[in-house]
Amino acid sequence: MNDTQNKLDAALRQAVRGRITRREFTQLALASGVSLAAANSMFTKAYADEPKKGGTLKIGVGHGATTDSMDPGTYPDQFTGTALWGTLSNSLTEIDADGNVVGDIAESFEASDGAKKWVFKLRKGVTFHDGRAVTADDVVASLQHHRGEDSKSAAKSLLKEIVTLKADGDTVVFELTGGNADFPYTVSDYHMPIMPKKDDGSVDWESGNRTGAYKLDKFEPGVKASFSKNPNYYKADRGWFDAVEFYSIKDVAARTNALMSGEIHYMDRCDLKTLDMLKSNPDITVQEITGYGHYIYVMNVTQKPFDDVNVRLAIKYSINRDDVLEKVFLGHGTVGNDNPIAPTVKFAVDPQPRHSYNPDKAKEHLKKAGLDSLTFDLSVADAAFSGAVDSALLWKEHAKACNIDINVIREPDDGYWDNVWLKKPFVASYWSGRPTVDWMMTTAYAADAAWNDTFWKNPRFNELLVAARSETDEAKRAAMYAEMQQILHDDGGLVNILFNSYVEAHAKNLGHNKVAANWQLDGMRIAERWWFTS
Amino acid sequence: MTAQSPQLRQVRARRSLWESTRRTLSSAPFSAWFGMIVILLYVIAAVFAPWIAPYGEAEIVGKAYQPPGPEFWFGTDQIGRDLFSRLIYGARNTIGIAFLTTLLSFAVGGTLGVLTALKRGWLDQGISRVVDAFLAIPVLIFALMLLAVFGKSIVNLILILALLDSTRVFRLARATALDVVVMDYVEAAKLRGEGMGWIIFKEVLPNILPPLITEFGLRFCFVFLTIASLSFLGVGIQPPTADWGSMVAESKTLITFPVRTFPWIPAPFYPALAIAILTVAINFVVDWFLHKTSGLRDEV
Amino acid sequence: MKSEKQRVRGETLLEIRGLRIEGNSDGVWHPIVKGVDLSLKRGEVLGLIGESGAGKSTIGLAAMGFARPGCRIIDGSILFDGIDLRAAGEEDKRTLWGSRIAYVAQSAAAAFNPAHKIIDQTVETAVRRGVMDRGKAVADAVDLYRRLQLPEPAHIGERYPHQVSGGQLQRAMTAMAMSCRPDLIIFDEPTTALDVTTQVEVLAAMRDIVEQFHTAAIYITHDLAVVAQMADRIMVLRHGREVEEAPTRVMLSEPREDYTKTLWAVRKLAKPESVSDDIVLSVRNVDASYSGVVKVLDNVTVGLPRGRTVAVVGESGSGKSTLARVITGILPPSRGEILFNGKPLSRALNERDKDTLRRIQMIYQSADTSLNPRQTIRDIIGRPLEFYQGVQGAARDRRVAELLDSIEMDESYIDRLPTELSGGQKQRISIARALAAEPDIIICDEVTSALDQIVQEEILTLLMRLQKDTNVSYLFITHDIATVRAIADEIVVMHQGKVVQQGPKSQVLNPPHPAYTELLLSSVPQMDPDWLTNLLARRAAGKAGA
Amino acid sequence: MHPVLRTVLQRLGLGVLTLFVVSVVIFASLEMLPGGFAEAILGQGATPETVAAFNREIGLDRPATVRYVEWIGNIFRGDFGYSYAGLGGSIKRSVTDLIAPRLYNTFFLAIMTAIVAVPLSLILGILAALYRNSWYDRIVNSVTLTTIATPEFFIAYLLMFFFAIRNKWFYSLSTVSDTTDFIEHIYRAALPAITLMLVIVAHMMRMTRAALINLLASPYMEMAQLKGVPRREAIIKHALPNAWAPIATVIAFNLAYLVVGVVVVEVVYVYPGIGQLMVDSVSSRDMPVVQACALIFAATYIFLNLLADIISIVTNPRLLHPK
Repeated sequence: MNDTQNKLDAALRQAVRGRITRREFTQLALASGVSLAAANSMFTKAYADEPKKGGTLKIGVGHGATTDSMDPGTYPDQFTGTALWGTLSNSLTEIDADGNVVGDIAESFEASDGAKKWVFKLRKGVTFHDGRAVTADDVVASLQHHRGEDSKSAAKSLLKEIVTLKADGDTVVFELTGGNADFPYTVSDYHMPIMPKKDDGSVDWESGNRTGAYKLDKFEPGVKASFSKNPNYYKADRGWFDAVEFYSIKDVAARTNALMSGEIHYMDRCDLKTLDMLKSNPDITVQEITGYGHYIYVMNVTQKPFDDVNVRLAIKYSINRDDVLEKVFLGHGTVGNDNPIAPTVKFAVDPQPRHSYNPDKAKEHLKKAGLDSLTFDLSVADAAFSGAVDSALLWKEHAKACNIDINVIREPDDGYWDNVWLKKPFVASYWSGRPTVDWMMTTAYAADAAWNDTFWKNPRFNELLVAARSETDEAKRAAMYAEMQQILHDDGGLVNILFNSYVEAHAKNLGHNKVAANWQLDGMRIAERWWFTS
Repeated sequence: MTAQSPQLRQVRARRSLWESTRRTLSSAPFSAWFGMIVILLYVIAAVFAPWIAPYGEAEIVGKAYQPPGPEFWFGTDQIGRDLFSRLIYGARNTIGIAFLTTLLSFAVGGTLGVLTALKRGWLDQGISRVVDAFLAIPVLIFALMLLAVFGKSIVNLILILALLDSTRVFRLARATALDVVVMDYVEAAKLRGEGMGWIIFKEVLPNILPPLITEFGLRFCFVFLTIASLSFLGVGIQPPTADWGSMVAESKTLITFPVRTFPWIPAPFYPALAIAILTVAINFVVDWFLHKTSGLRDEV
Repeated sequence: MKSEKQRVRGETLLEIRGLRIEGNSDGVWHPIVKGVDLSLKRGEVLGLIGESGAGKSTIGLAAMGFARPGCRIIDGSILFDGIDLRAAGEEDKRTLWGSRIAYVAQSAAAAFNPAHKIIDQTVETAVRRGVMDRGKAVADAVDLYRRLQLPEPAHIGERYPHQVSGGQLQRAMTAMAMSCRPDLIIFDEPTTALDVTTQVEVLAAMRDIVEQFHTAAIYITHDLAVVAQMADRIMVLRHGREVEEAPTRVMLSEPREDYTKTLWAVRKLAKPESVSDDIVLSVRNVDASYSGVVKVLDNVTVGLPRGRTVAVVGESGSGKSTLARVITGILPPSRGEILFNGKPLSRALNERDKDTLRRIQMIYQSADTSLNPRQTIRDIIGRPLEFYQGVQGAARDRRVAELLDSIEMDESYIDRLPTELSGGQKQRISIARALAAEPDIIICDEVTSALDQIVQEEILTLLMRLQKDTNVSYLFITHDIATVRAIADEIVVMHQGKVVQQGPKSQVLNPPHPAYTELLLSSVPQMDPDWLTNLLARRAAGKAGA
Repeated sequence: MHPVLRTVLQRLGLGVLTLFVVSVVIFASLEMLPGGFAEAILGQGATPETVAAFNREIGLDRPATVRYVEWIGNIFRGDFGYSYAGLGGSIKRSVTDLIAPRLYNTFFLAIMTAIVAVPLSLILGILAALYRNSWYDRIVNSVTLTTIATPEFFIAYLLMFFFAIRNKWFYSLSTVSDTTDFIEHIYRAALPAITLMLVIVAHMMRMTRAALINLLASPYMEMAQLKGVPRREAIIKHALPNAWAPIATVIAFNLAYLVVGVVVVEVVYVYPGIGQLMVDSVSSRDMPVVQACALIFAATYIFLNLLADIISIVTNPRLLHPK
């Protein structure tokens, strides 16, 4: 997406909303080197894309279980995420299509004291579906739900940096253990919708009375969730549909069929094998977004032989990522470079030298490590990410040329995350990614991170991490983050195969603006962002 | 029938084993012949897979979904493996696994069935209750759980399916054995003071073989259907091992794409066809076998 | 009676010429009936007699124009009342069957459909044919039941087949056959499955009803004495050919063919009795019961002398087979004891040691069920050898050959399966199996009753010879008095679990008898056409007298 | 006591025993499964604290035996307990509420299928026995064989392709809820029903045929023929009444299958049946739900077999009217 293009898009959006005239747009377009014909067609197309009210959006999601519950602390995946959060609820902030954090329930937010103190000013006139206005107390209660001894929330560790949070008029004030310039990102998480406070001080997560663009009509766990328009939603330009229905369709074939037979308008996680055939269907658009999610193999750097950085490098050079992408993922994704930060994330860099398949380098590093050949076990299961096993098998082939013998062990899918991940020395792992460098690094690569699955502790890296948090000067931060990514790339224990794409398909008659990359289904907020063009 | 002349008996008496088999075969109907030939071909394919198959089992030899041609007879699958080769190896794995499973289930279920039929009493009661319980639990889901518990290795798959199948075999073996254990020759053996082993394997088993063999044929087919369903639910035989059931499940999404996007038969149809044909073949043979062993003669 | 019958001879009803029938086994056709001529006049009863495999049933069915599955009529003509049954289509035949030609099967128990009441099955044809409406048909059936002396004729039809005895079923089936007053009835060994005492009643009933409605009948049996009572004419068949044909009396008084003569040779077979006090096995005051409720054996005491034969006689249900089970230990007695060679014998089978087991052997009624169809002769006879004496391999085979020789069978049979042998041969094999154990006692449970008479004779003589050679003792369980005469030294008469009478053969067989023995003995058909008539007369007189 | 009654009571007794064994087996295998409810729910997000918190709340921190005894105790009080999911909140999800709608759907589908399948297979079977070795027989045989021989989901997808995608006659999604009205429900469940029908008709039809043909050799069938009973009538009036027992058994088996064995079809058509529920609950280790499902399945199986036994008794005079 280059600059002019962005400008034009912006202008277009203005134009179709009538804020600028068609002529003005055309001139702008010509000025930026677009032919008149092109400009016109762009305009007409854009006009067709103009949001329209109405219709019932039906979405088929490949997740959802009968055990799903309204408790946002336990939202496990896209189904609960998109339906019960993105459609039903709002958090304090949200991530926009370009990956920037913007206010949602909070109108604005500002840091002080080296980003240790954060004040979020709540938006006026935001009401719950029952009409009650959202107060600071509600926000506090909602976040408290994830903290404390008995919290079962998956977001618990995200918020453990909070020392105090208190309501102050129409603002909520956070005191953090250390500075964190990205804190607003943290509270955009889908586990943290704002919910009404009960009299007993706890929060009412059961009723589904939230603030979102749609009200909950019916939630049948593992089957279906249906919503209807919230007439007094506070975002004027969001929430176009009259009703939205989510179906949990775990079988990808069934999902595809439902889309083709027109019973749903949108499906996530297309079957890559048959994508070409799906594309050939005239009424269906396939959209592919490179997200933050990445498929990695992580080694425990505290254990032999992985405690030797040269061994690690040899391993990193021993895999042909392009081949894996081509064969296992049929080209859907972007090859990784042992850097967990997706290119689309702010401050992302591409550390050099790129770790691409290079047997000679691999051997060279082995020699440096005082070895002429290397053998190790690699524990994998498709539970980590589908394709983990095949990728490992391919890698085994590649590595042979590097005198590296990988002994691929297939682990059971069930309980993979409990019995293998963080337990076996070298395992397959998956990160759905985080919208900021800090968040990602804090979650998985900081020395004290709860999920430091490489057991990697790098002093320099950690001090940079802390420093960068409180650093408010963008340029300086950029530099720090660049260095951190470089260190991790050179020294870390992760082998990042690729950033996976969200491959999703939808009926041609759905309209939308730029699609967000932070989560599937347009950042999980498809219901309020998309519309029917006809 | 009282009407059977001594001559007739003489002829039968003088007939050698080979001749009688030849006669039996010559009297076999077309369907039975068809069945036997098909089975034979499958077995050959299974045994000599590595020599017959042009490419390796998991070898990626081309682009995905190449149409059939001189190079790839049945085309290639989703990641460019030769379908024909996979089918051949599939025969080996599928039939091999199904055979082992069925054999095991019959060894266990059959023996127990006859034993309980002979012994009756508390042993019978106990085993029957457990078997009832196992029968009352949905096979698929139970298999799912057990596979999750013990891990999805092929060995476990065989053991678990065999265990679950053996309950049904037990039922049949016991029922049929009950008719045999009342025979005088069993009593004679008891009077002689024979041990259980002899009575089960020498006196009873040979006489309940026909129904058991029939059941064997059918169970055998059900095994790979079960495996197919398990693969469909994500725990069957794991890739890249070629097994018809899993092959169908793997490329299931292709089934529902309009055939026009394929100028050839969609990939999943080959293994499905392979399964179907074999099952039909086995059933033809079994039907004929049943017909021969049952007293019934068709009007001539 | 017969004399009256002479008069009612009418025109020919059934005419069979040059009948040839083939049977199929494993896709090969073998001749079963090889050109038989036969003709039958209205109201006449023809007796077909011959051993099993003579093709008599096949001919009987062919007389209806019917061939069993696996059989086919290849040549000859069958004219029933002018209708060519070979040319007739299925439909035409079907209209004849049941209404004009009826069939009475050997085992009524099997031939009645277990799922329907007797009355429904009796009237089925009559109602379908529209001979009469159901009400009339039922009334008529009840009348037939009465004529056939069925108990409570008005209600017996309401029962299901399994609820009435074999003899009653056999008569009910006769009623069924009569329901449309057919011109011809085929009786296919109708009394073979019955006890002698029951047989008498059934025979009488059938004979009378046939006479009353003056129906022609073909009466198929292997028992000359029986057919003598029923038939006006007798045709002897062998291997699908006619041996000879003659009016009953002629046939009985001066049979021409040797084969016919041999047919009642068995009757002549008689062993001089010899008593002995050397008791090898003695059963003392034994009670036994299955459920523990009903006593099947009630205070039974029997002694078996060494090298002698004790015959246990009684009808089915008399407990004679139970006695065998008690002695072999399969059914432990609830009271009393059994002494074997003077020493008490353990009650239960599993408590007896190998040697004891060896010394007591058993031969069963039906060789079909007592020989494992999946084992070769070598294994069947060889097993006891290796099991008891531990004889192995070549030695064993040699011994098996000897045994085969001793039962007068060629050793070429050694690799045959039982299914490849004739009934007599099978029974010989079971004898050899028993002998292989070199026992002191052999219990013979109805060993000859399933066999043809000639074969019976062979087996009995064999047994007697073996007894001479090995000095083995037989406990011979049978219901057939002729057999008893042939083989026994002593006789035990049993009835309802009790011993009615026992003693040396001469004493038991000769009057005075206890009532039951009398009944039993008198019920045995004699080679005299008037036997049945006279017997009934005597009994009637007896009743009147009493 | 009348034999039917005796059998019923006896079987019911055994049934209860069986149910008990089933519950033990299921519980044991659940205990053996790696990971627990918390891990299953939180997946990668599980941290020791959160897992601990979960287990405290659900009571998984107590020994298995204690939990089992407690559970079975509640069962005898008719209380199936609550799903582990959402236990924390004020709205607990009782297992009965969770299962009831699913069970309804499952039975709906099963009954809908059976109503067509059972008579159909009987008729086909009888005809096949009547005209055995005719062309009709051969064709029906081969067709049914192929349907047996094809994986269910394969049939399902084919039907879906032809009747929902190529021609949009039916829905490919059979998602129904308690708000769906009866007719709609039938329409939605049509494809799954047809799929199942194809699978079970084959079995039942073949058994009917076999059972009848077995009887053709029996003497009373020959007798019927010699009494001049036409072939068709002989088979229906004389053979069929004696064939009910085996037929009933196989029908019972297949009907049970309709309830317990349809998870694959449910997945393909996204039909919210109880099989799906059980699979989900197994993968999330939701013990109370799994147990309840298992018991329901077992009970169905037992009940249907009992029914089959009763049928074979009442159709057999020997048992119905003992001497």
